[in-house]
Amino acid sequence: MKLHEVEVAARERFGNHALLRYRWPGRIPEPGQFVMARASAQSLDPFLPRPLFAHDYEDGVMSLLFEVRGRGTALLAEEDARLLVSNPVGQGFDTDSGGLVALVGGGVWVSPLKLLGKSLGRAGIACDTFLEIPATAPQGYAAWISESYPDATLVPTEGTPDPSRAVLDRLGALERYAAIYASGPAEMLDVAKRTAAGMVPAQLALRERMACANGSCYGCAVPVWKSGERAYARACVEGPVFPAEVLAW
Amino acid sequence: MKLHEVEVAARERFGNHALLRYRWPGRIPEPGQFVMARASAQSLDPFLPRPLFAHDYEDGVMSLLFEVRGRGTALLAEEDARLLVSNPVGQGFDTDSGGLVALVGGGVWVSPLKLLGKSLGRAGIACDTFLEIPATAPQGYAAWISESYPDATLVPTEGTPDPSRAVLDRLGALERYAAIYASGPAEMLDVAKRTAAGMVPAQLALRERMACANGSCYGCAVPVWKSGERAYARACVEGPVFPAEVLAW
Amino acid sequence: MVARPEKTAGVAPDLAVKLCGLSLATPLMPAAGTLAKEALDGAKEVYGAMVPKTVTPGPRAGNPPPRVAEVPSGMVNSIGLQNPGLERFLKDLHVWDVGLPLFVSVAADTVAEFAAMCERLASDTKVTAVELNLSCPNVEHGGLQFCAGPGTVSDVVAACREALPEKPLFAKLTNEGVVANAVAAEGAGADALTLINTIPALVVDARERKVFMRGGLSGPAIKPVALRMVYEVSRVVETPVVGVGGVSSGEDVAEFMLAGATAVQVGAGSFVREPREMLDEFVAYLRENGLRARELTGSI
Amino acid sequence: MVARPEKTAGVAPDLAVKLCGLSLATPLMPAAGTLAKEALDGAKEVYGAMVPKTVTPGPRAGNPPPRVAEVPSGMVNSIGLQNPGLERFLKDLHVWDVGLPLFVSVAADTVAEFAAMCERLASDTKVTAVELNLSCPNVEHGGLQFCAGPGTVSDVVAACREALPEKPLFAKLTNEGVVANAVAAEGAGADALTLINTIPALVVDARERKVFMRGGLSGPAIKPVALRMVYEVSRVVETPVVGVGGVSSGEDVAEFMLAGATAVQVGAGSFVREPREMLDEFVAYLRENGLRARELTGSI
Ligand SMILES: Cc1cc2nc3c(=O)[nH]c(=O)nc-3n(C[C@H](O)[C@H](O)[C@H](O)COP(=O)(O)OP(=O)(O)OC[C@H]3O[C@@H](n4cnc5c(N)ncnc54)[C@H](O)[C@@H]3O)c2cc1C
Ligand SMILES: Cc1cc2nc3c(=O)[nH]c(=O)nc-3n(C[C@H](O)[C@H](O)[C@H](O)COP(=O)(O)OP(=O)(O)OC[C@H]3O[C@@H](n4cnc5c(N)ncnc54)[C@H](O)[C@@H]3O)c2cc1C
Ligand SMILES: Cc1cc2nc3c(=O)[nH]c(=O)nc-3n(C[C@H](O)[C@H](O)[C@H](O)COP(=O)(O)O)c2cc1C
Ligand SMILES: Cc1cc2nc3c(=O)[nH]c(=O)nc-3n(C[C@H](O)[C@H](O)[C@H](O)COP(=O)(O)O)c2cc1C
Ligand code: FES
Ligand code: FES
Repeated sequence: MKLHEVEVAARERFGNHALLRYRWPGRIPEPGQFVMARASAQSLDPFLPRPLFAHDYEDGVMSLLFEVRGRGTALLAEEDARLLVSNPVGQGFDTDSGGLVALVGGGVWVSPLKLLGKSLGRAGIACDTFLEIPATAPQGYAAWISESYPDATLVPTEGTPDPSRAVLDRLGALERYAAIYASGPAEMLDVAKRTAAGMVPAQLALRERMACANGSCYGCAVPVWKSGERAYARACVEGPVFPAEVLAW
Repeated sequence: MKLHEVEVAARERFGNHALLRYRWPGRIPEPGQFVMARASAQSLDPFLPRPLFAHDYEDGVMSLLFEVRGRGTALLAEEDARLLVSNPVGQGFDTDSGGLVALVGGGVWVSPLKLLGKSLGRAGIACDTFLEIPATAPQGYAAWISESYPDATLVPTEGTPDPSRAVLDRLGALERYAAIYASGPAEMLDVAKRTAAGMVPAQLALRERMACANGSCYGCAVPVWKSGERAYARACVEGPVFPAEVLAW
Repeated sequence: MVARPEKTAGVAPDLAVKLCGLSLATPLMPAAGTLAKEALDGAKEVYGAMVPKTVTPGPRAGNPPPRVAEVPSGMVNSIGLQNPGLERFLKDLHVWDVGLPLFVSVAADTVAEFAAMCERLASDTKVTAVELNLSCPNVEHGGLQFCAGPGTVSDVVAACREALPEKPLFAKLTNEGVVANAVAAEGAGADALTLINTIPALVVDARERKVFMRGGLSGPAIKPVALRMVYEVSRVVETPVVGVGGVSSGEDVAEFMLAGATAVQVGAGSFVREPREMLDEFVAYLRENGLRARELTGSI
Repeated sequence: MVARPEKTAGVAPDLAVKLCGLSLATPLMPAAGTLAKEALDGAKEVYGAMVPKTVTPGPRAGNPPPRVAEVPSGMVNSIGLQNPGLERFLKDLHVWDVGLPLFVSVAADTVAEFAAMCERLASDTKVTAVELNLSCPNVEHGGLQFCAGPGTVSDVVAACREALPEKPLFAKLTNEGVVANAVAAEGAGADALTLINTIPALVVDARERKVFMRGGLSGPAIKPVALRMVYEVSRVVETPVVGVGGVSSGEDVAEFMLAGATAVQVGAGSFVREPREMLDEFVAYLRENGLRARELTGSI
């Protein structure tokens, strides 16, 4: 996989979230696509680059929004770290819905919804955005995240009977929407899939572990229905966004 | 091996030489001792720390003078790189000579002679310093190196019949010296050993490949004479400085 | 500077190598299972041959996720040979045709199935050569790998040799017992040996206190082991050796050839660096040393 | 917070493990050949047992340099068992006495020499147990390693067992054919198995175009392989397993124990990090998970 060294334009931290902007003269990302990123060309430890959604793109500046979890993301978030990224790749959201749509997100997984919202806006498609604010979110998180999503309805899960349903419940009558686009914790995606089933087309952004990110390794397997049979699709080339009904969970 | 993260006070480059100063509150180095150094605690790639001579020490500031060769030294020389170092270790020069001594060096291996010269000065031992300036040295090298060794006689090897002998030849009658301390290219050490044999005690600073630097791995083997027999000594604990006559080359 | 008429310094170094009578434009090829048809862009300019993912007689769904894990200087995979099966593969064979010799990697449950696949491939003109992936379980021998010992290696290679008399036949082995297995494969008629497959490994998830993955280790971590196998084997067999394991730079390619390899495959390394860059580095190495690629093989 | 009476969260976790009837204060010990008497400072506070470098019947000079090479996430060594020989070693044995059980690693050229060493060690009260380093060449079998197959493993372990009836006997094996060898060692009377020794490897110097070193690979690069061996073996034998290979953190220690190890040795990792830090990390891990060290063994 070809990685390009890019110039970091800004690096913001909020708790263990990092927002990284970089100059990107290359291919313009589609919403739901991702890049492979690493902090050093000199060291192959950590070995694999990390997959991260394209969060935003404007005038040649791309951004990534990610949580620092292990060593790879820690290195990416370090001040003064270099940045090497691939072209944006993968099948993103299909924005050809034809009506009002809902964007639902939670945690750091809200990342791709920014670009999606913009792209829908440009296409003149109206959308409602709902973002879960988990009970464990640090002080000030809601304010921080709504800087990136000024029009979003924030949905605190604190005190709700089933936090993984909180955002979906907030949508009200699902039939109002021509499509639901979800990118959140696994449980939320699960609820979205089940709730939308038969009512409204839903598209889910998945995060399988990846190695090659170009379809070569078959490492990012996602169980799907293919011609009525269960099979494994590759999240990096056939996803990471999948129509909910295709997913065989 | 315990490595301590230290604060880099200054970093200078001359061609592919680097001079690194850092605050060192720990054990004061003896001339000829070395430290193990690496640029990152996060990454174990490159795996091993790099052995480097203590070049200088003054008022809690240590310095290392090294050549960028492979990945480890390249990382150490990078601007803004962190620095982790061990205590100074090993058997350095025995300065108990009792008379005028000669310091001979060449290439980046001159490094430990700085601390040695200072230490001799403090002990009131007079010394002559001779540093080889190889034909391949970049423009300005002589000026740069004599900043660190203001009293040294610089010996250009350019045009000399046998460059590896140039410095030793310059010493004149070896009997004038109570001891010769050499730290230079392998060929120069070899010449020093042979030339001094039977005339004047010589001590040579060696650079065997190391892993543990505390005597554990037996990786830094140097052939020596022990009770009349050839055996392997460990350069990290029994050296890196050895009396020339002990070395079994 | 004195002219060095026999050397290639200055001009573009000669990258061509000969493998089993085939002329390969470069000694590089993808390792089986590490280059997909979606990623063939530019392959023609980098590789000397094309090696698709291992095919089995029928389609295989592969293992449930997780299938990949990162480890120090490498990765562990447990893909489970996901593939569409031989017939489908052959129907779509044109997608692999980028103008390079095509080495088809095959695996099967039994010796008879291996041989049947070879017979089928013998008659397909698009197929240049066959690589036997012997790191798959031998159903007739209690699930031990075909390359678990020289006996089974010999059986399967001999049967495939008979089924594929006219095309080069490669036997791909893993590190365990590699010398004995290599000798057996050669004795049974293999034209070349591909060394090595991934090394059995385990990844533990200490946080969740569970086995994260049993799979095969690949990447730079195994390079010293693979080099050793190539070195030892190439000293006892006559057949050429294709080296594979941890290649991630042009210098690595040179190391494998110096150790005894005629050609070199790139696997996990291609996920983290571009093979094109590795080839460029290899060219630079040849140029600096004034050598042709083929002069490296076994020259240490 | 709800009290967890059976767990150790909050208080210092219980690090003790039992190995062959011995109580070890911590499950950590140095891997043979990676801790010298010059570096014993603080060892008592970190390790549960002491393991000096392998001793042979007579003194050995070791191999000429270079003896160590760096490779991705690890190192290759070719030390050649430099040691002063058994008698000299025993004379200086007090230097190893830091108040920990002493496990003496031995190697020899023949079965009889192995047995003779064990007999000698049987009578020395400072010696707690003996570890047989079976990765050394068997002179009576054409220089193949003792652990090259279950036959020789069985022979040497049985002879040593007879010579050392009263002290724990450990058989240290390498990765090749490890399951069969482990079963053989157990059958012949080994009380515990130490897995694994370094993996055969080669380092090529491409610049100089020569073999830089044939030796053994160790360090984090081999961790997934060592974990797999510990896992597979501990599932088929009754005897405890001591895990070794690539440990460089407290989490690594936990991984080995989860995979089936009763105790864990640290080798190359101790050259690049402090074992004390690894123990601290291991303590933190136990605390976070509210576990005692001995509860980890084989619990996945
Ligand atoms: C298509 C895609 C898009 C993603 N986008 C984002 C994003 O925008 N923001 C964000 O915070 N995270 C995102 N992730 C998850 C992100 O890739 C992981 O959190 C990250 O790889 C963890 O690396 P680490 O070094 O922190 O952890 P480590 O534990 O050191 O990682 C070890 C290995 O496991 C993989 N891994 C670990 N956790 C995950 C995970 N949750 N998902 C996938 N791989 C994992 C790593 O990639 C690496 O190969 C995305 C994942 C995918 C597949
Ligand atoms: C006691 C001692 C003191 C030293 N002092 C100095 C000094 O003051 N200045 C200086 O420039 N160099 C010094 N060296 C040499 C220095 O350690 C090596 O140049 C350096 O380790 C090379 O690392 P690298 O990452 O550049 O090369 P790489 O090629 O990446 O190194 C790979 C491995 O080989 C080892 N290695 C490579 N070359 C050498 C070498 N020449 N000597 C020892 N090990 C080597 C490395 O330590 C590493 O383990 C000293 C060596 C020793 C043993
Ligand atoms: C994701 C992945 C899939 C693989 N699939 C196959 C395969 O289908 N057939 C095969 O013979 N080897 C397969 N291998 C092994 C490689 O071909 C190669 O032998 C091994 O990975 C060592 O080389 P490397 O370190 O360069 O990856 C696979 C390796 C990886 C990493
Ligand atoms: C420098 C060095 C010397 C070693 N010497 C011995 C030895 O004398 N006897 C032995 O049984 N193993 C020896 N080993 C192997 C280690 O004990 C251990 O089995 C192996 O290195 C894997 O562990 P590690 O990855 O933690 O180093 C040595 C390893 C190294 C790196
Ligand atoms: S990450 Fe390799 S196929 Fe998707
Ligand atoms: S470097 Fe390990 S003994 Fe000297």
